[in-house]
Amino acid sequence: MDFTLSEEQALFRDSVERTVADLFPFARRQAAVATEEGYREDDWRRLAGLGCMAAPFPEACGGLGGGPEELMLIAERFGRHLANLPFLASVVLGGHAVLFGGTEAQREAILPGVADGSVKLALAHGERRARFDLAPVSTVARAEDGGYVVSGRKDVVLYGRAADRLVVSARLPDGRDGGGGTGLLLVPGDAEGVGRSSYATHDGGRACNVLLDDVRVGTDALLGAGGDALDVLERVIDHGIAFLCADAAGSMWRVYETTLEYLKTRSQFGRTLGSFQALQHRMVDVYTSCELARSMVFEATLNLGADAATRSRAASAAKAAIGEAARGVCEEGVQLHGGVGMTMDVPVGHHLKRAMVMNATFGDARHHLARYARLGRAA
Amino acid sequence: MDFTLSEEQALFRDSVERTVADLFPFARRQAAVATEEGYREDDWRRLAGLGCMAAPFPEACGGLGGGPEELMLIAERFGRHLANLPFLASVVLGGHAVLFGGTEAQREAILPGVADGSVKLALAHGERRARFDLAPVSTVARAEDGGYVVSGRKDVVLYGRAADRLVVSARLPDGRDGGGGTGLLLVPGDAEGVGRSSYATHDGGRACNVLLDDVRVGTDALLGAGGDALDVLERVIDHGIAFLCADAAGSMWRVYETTLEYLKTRSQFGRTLGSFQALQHRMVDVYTSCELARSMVFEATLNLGADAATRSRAASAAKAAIGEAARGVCEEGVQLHGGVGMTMDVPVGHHLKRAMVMNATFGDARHHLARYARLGRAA
Amino acid sequence: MDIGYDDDLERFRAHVGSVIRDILPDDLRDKVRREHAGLTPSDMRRWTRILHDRGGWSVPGWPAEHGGPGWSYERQYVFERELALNEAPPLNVFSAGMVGPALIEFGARDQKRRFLPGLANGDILLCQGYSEPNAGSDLASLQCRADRDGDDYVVNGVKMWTSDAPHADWMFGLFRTDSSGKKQHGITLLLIDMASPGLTMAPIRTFEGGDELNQTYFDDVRVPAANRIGEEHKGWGIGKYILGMERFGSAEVGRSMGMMRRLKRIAAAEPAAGGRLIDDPHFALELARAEIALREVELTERRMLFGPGGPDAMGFEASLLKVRGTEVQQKIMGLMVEALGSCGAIDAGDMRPGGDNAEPLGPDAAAHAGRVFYNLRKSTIWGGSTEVQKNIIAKAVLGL
Amino acid sequence: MDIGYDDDLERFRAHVGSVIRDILPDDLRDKVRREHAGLTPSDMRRWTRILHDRGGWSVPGWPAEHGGPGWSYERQYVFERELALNEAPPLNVFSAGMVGPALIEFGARDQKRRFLPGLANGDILLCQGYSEPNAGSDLASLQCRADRDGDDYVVNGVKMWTSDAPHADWMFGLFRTDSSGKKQHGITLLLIDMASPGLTMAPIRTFEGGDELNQTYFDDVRVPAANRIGEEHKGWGIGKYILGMERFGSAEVGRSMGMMRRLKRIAAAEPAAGGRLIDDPHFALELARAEIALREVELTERRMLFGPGGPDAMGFEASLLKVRGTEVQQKIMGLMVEALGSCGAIDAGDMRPGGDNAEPLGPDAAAHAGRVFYNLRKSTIWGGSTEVQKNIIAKAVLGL
Repeated sequence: MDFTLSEEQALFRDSVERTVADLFPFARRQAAVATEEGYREDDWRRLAGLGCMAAPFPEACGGLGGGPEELMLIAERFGRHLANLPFLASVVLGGHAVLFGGTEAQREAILPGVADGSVKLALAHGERRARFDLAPVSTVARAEDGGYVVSGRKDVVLYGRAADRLVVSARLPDGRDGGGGTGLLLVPGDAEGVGRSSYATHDGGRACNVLLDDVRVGTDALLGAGGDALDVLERVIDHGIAFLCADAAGSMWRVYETTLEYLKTRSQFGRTLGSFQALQHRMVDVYTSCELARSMVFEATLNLGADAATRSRAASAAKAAIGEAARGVCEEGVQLHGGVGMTMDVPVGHHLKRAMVMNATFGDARHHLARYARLGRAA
Repeated sequence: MDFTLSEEQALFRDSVERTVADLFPFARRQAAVATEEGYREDDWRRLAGLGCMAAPFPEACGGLGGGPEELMLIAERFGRHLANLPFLASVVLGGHAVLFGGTEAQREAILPGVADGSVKLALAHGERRARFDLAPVSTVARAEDGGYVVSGRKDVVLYGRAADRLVVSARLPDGRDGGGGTGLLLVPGDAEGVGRSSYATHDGGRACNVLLDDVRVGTDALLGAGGDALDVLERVIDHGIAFLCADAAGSMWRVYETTLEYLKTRSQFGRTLGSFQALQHRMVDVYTSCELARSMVFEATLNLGADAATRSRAASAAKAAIGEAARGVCEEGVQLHGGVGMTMDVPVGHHLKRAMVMNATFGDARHHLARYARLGRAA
Repeated sequence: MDIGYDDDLERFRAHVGSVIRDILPDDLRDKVRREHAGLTPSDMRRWTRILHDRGGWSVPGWPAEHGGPGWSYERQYVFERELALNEAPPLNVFSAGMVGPALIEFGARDQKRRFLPGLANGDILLCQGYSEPNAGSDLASLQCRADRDGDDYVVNGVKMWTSDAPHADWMFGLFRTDSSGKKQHGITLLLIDMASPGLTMAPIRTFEGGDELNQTYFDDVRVPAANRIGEEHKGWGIGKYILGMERFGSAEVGRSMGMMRRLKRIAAAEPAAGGRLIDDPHFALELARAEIALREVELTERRMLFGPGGPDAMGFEASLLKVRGTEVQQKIMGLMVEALGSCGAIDAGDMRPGGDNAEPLGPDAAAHAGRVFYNLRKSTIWGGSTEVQKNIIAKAVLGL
Repeated sequence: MDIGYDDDLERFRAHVGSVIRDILPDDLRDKVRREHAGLTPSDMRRWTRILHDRGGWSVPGWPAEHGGPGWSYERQYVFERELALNEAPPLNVFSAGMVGPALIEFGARDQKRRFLPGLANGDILLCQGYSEPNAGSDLASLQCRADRDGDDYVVNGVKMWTSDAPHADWMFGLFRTDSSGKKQHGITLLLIDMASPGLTMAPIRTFEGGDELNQTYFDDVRVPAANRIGEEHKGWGIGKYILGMERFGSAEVGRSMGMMRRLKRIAAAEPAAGGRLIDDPHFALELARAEIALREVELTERRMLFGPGGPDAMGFEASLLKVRGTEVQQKIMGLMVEALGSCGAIDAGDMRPGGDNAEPLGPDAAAHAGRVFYNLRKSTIWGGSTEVQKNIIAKAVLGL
């Protein structure tokens, strides 16, 4: 049992905090959200310079040899300051798909660019009809002319338009590995036949639908030695879940702090709001939720290296718990801010949006409670 | 839209209230609970004299021609004063099984005794393996010697040992009505082969397991013209649900009143508890639950005469809502009473027990939410 | 006893329902189906006019002499419910249910003549000038001053959270005319022409992107004393009366019932586990829970409106309808966002027809679910926050 | 970082776990499996003796000179968790975790010699004399008087909610020795021989049928001043210290983990819809929710105990562990009752072997579920009610 950051980690966290706080004061953040891609390339480069993108990758791939703990530290800072960047998309999802799914050659070819921020990836996996289930994939990769022809549609691909390369899940042709499992293919974002219609998510992030209309790629586009990539996807998305949980926890703590500050300063009926016992007890509940969420971030993060069942169960426990808690805390934050909480220029409402988007990404609380129960029965 | 009792109903309610309040002051109630059968035959006769047992039955059967509304008025008073009597078992369940399932001759033969209180019935239907589903019945009625031989086991039969006659559900022999549906049979409580092991329920009521070991009855024991009695059972038990809901609502209001009174008188930290805003807001929630419960009692009660789907949906809505609300209000009541709420001689804990037993009878909130959803999809 | 409509009321319901379906323009119905997203003040003027021309249906509670049909409370209730269930816009509550009745009760003859026809036919839109930057939950501490100067009041100060101020013709507002006594005293109710010199507005954007709210600034705005409703310094009582008039509104049960229908349509269309979302056992249970919670509020509202004494006898216990009704409505809107799965993350701005997003994701009716969900966070804050309502119930009903 | 046990701790866990399984009498384990129903004070004496004889395991935190193994906090934590997971009775927390450490810290040499051996081996059972009829949540307003008379105190008054008073040998209690100053001043901590003349007891029955609670009356009870712990009038600080010593206990995480295991066993055995209850989607979801809620408390407790500074650095934020831990425990017990279906209505009294009920209904392990569920309502009331804990957090942590 060790709940203390190493000295190196603490320094890293502090420098990320300073930089993110510097890049995302609320007004500047809002201006970035209003740009075409929803973030500033300059900001991205500054964080790359700090080693954020390199942090989780092995040194052989241009990384700094960190892992889940470093991702957690970054995510908490992002959530705290409502930072919007294609970090989850490129580093956590795309990067880890290559890291876990690629051959050594692919990892060494692709990851250095991801790690220095010069290349952005995105994971194009979800399809609307599958809702939150990972297994159903209707996008198809046909074998043709010594390569693959990919057709289908992917929905709500996070930062898909900003990506240089898409990691696309598709059903592989029969004959290879017997039944034609699901494979992951690297598709250049500007390949012929790729359509990407981008839109904003509620939290000011970006996503897009990806239409794949007979997109041709070589055999080397297939990540790894082939075989069903569902295990890789589960692992990658559990990393995404842990990242989102840490982001949400950072966001919750900020809502707690700013709401507490508001209650201490705002007066009604001749007293500060914070002197009303009913509000005090509710703030204690908010505080409690934040402490519990912090614990569940550890649960998700520190089990990412465990066996698949333990890892996924921990991720689902955290996603279910923090998903509900983040929404609850942010709703309380808005309510306790009163009318002020309803305004565009006050961050608390934007934290609520972030919580709602977090719940809509990789499965809501009900989905993860059910997954948790299912994995528990299997165990 | 008419939410006013008729003058006659209001008089009836007042006289029931007076009598129940007179018979069930808390200490006297506790003494009755400690008796062998858990109630006093004298009390039963006194309420019979008031017309409580006759209220819901047609005049042709010795009744007073009332119905669900009168049952509701009675139940609310019972819940308020924690009255324990075999009323639900005999009048609502047994009596209405005969009323809805019996032939005219059977009704006129049996119901006058129920209505004047001289005969007690009980419904022996539930079997443990079925949990809360009504349809599965493994008790069997074989045809033999111009009658039936009944074998099986019924669990948690309310006031089964106090009953003169049991209404037993059993699978009928093939050949009659084709597939041998579920029938209801009248079995004398002291018939040979009937075993009844009685025990207390948490709320001080009584129930028993009924063992039926080759119990012989005549063909006239079968209620009605034969045919599947599942519809009758659903209808009878929806009446039971409405009764339990009204009982629980009466209980909730009493908890609200006594807790409010306690908060107004008990001091801590030099102030009455009721002056603490956190407790005020919680008491408002308790009060709100009570008002909503009263509405849902109407929903269940006043839809008992509607078509089966509307009736059952209303009953399930009320059972789910009031089941959760009653438990919540009683738990709050105990908590707000502090240590005093934990003691045997203060009623609030006994109201909590009644709420828990209510939830364990005819299906808990989850069961009824699922039933409600199922009926809604069918509609 | 009867929780439903009797035959007469049922015939009335069928009649007004069929008329509503008849006169409701498609574009308005489509906006209602998008959970009211995009319903503009001019839409409300148009709808008020349509209802007005049908026989004064825009002001169902007003007596015939003022242009209304003079319906009973029961009929008003049924009519408003039918509007919601047929996915029509609601009545203009400021005109029909709040200021109109107050004018009829307290207004001078001349005031009635000047204002009532326009309120009834949609020519006059009102906005409400109650809240201020330092008078929110604690409304009586309002400070916006109206100083008497001859036949006028001279108004100075700021009003906050004024909905649709730029589209309104008149504001009804509470102003401080005397600061010497206790704070509920010395408040006066004025009607102010929004075109008055010295009156300016600045929009307050809400966090979901809405722009209906405003701050309204008064800089020596002259208001004829003839526009005062009731006595000077005695506006607090009338102001509260106006709020209390909203008998059929604050719980928003009708609107929530419409939402619930739409939510079920969406859940029946959304995919889940190879089937429909509505058949997913966990979602179905939440849906059932919300539906039952809504039914509880609906029936409790009926009980309180039509118990002994009728709507006029409703006391402070009615506050629970607002508390619980808004909670349930927020719950339903939350489920609508959740029903959309990962598409629930998408901001509505880009899902409008012609938006960047070529093919709308999720059922079209839910395109605005997210924004409406955020917007409705306000409903537990405004019109007397949940906290204020609980204080009221604790004091007035529970005696604490 | 690591949320789990390192290799050394894991070896320790395996070792103590296997010893516990070895030395745990079957009858005690069976009582624990009935959610502690029927565990008597003499069972606790016996269990304390067994643990004591194993090398002072009854007092795992005590140093060797006082008969304990002197384990580190980590090992104490693991050991207590293993007791619960192996369905053994818990430690005697009054002796091992509260009064013992206080004596070691503040006691006179003679007091240590007189009391510590008996506390360690079970010869001395303690009861707690804090609460009074008018000093519950507001403990500092206690009035039970101890007047100095030569070498004695003379005690008069009433203590309330004294658990297991008739079985206890000594009471540790707070008594008023001075009423002149603020109420936290003038309180003195005394150890009182329960056999003292003038000390009488009356049972308080709890509503589920339990009889562990008592009122304790003092009528000129003479207590030698030698039995005072710490200084006169300065008992409030030590009294609070003793409460605060319960570092590993108040959230009852271990006990709840044991309950959760039993609940899952029951749900796997109970029938539902032709299958098992644990496969019922709705029940499974509630179970998952409770399991995750418990895990949240478990990990938060670990974080707070073993963060920078270790257990001694825990501040008032630890109050949330008690608040949330007891809530979760009540939730689990509620699910256990619900798991039994209609058999959840049956009172335990009649389900004991040999009771009137020929064949117990529902899994035997849950026979006492209802009574334990009711009994555990106390856990959010006593030891600092949830409301008091929230007041503490609001003030000390949030600064409100």
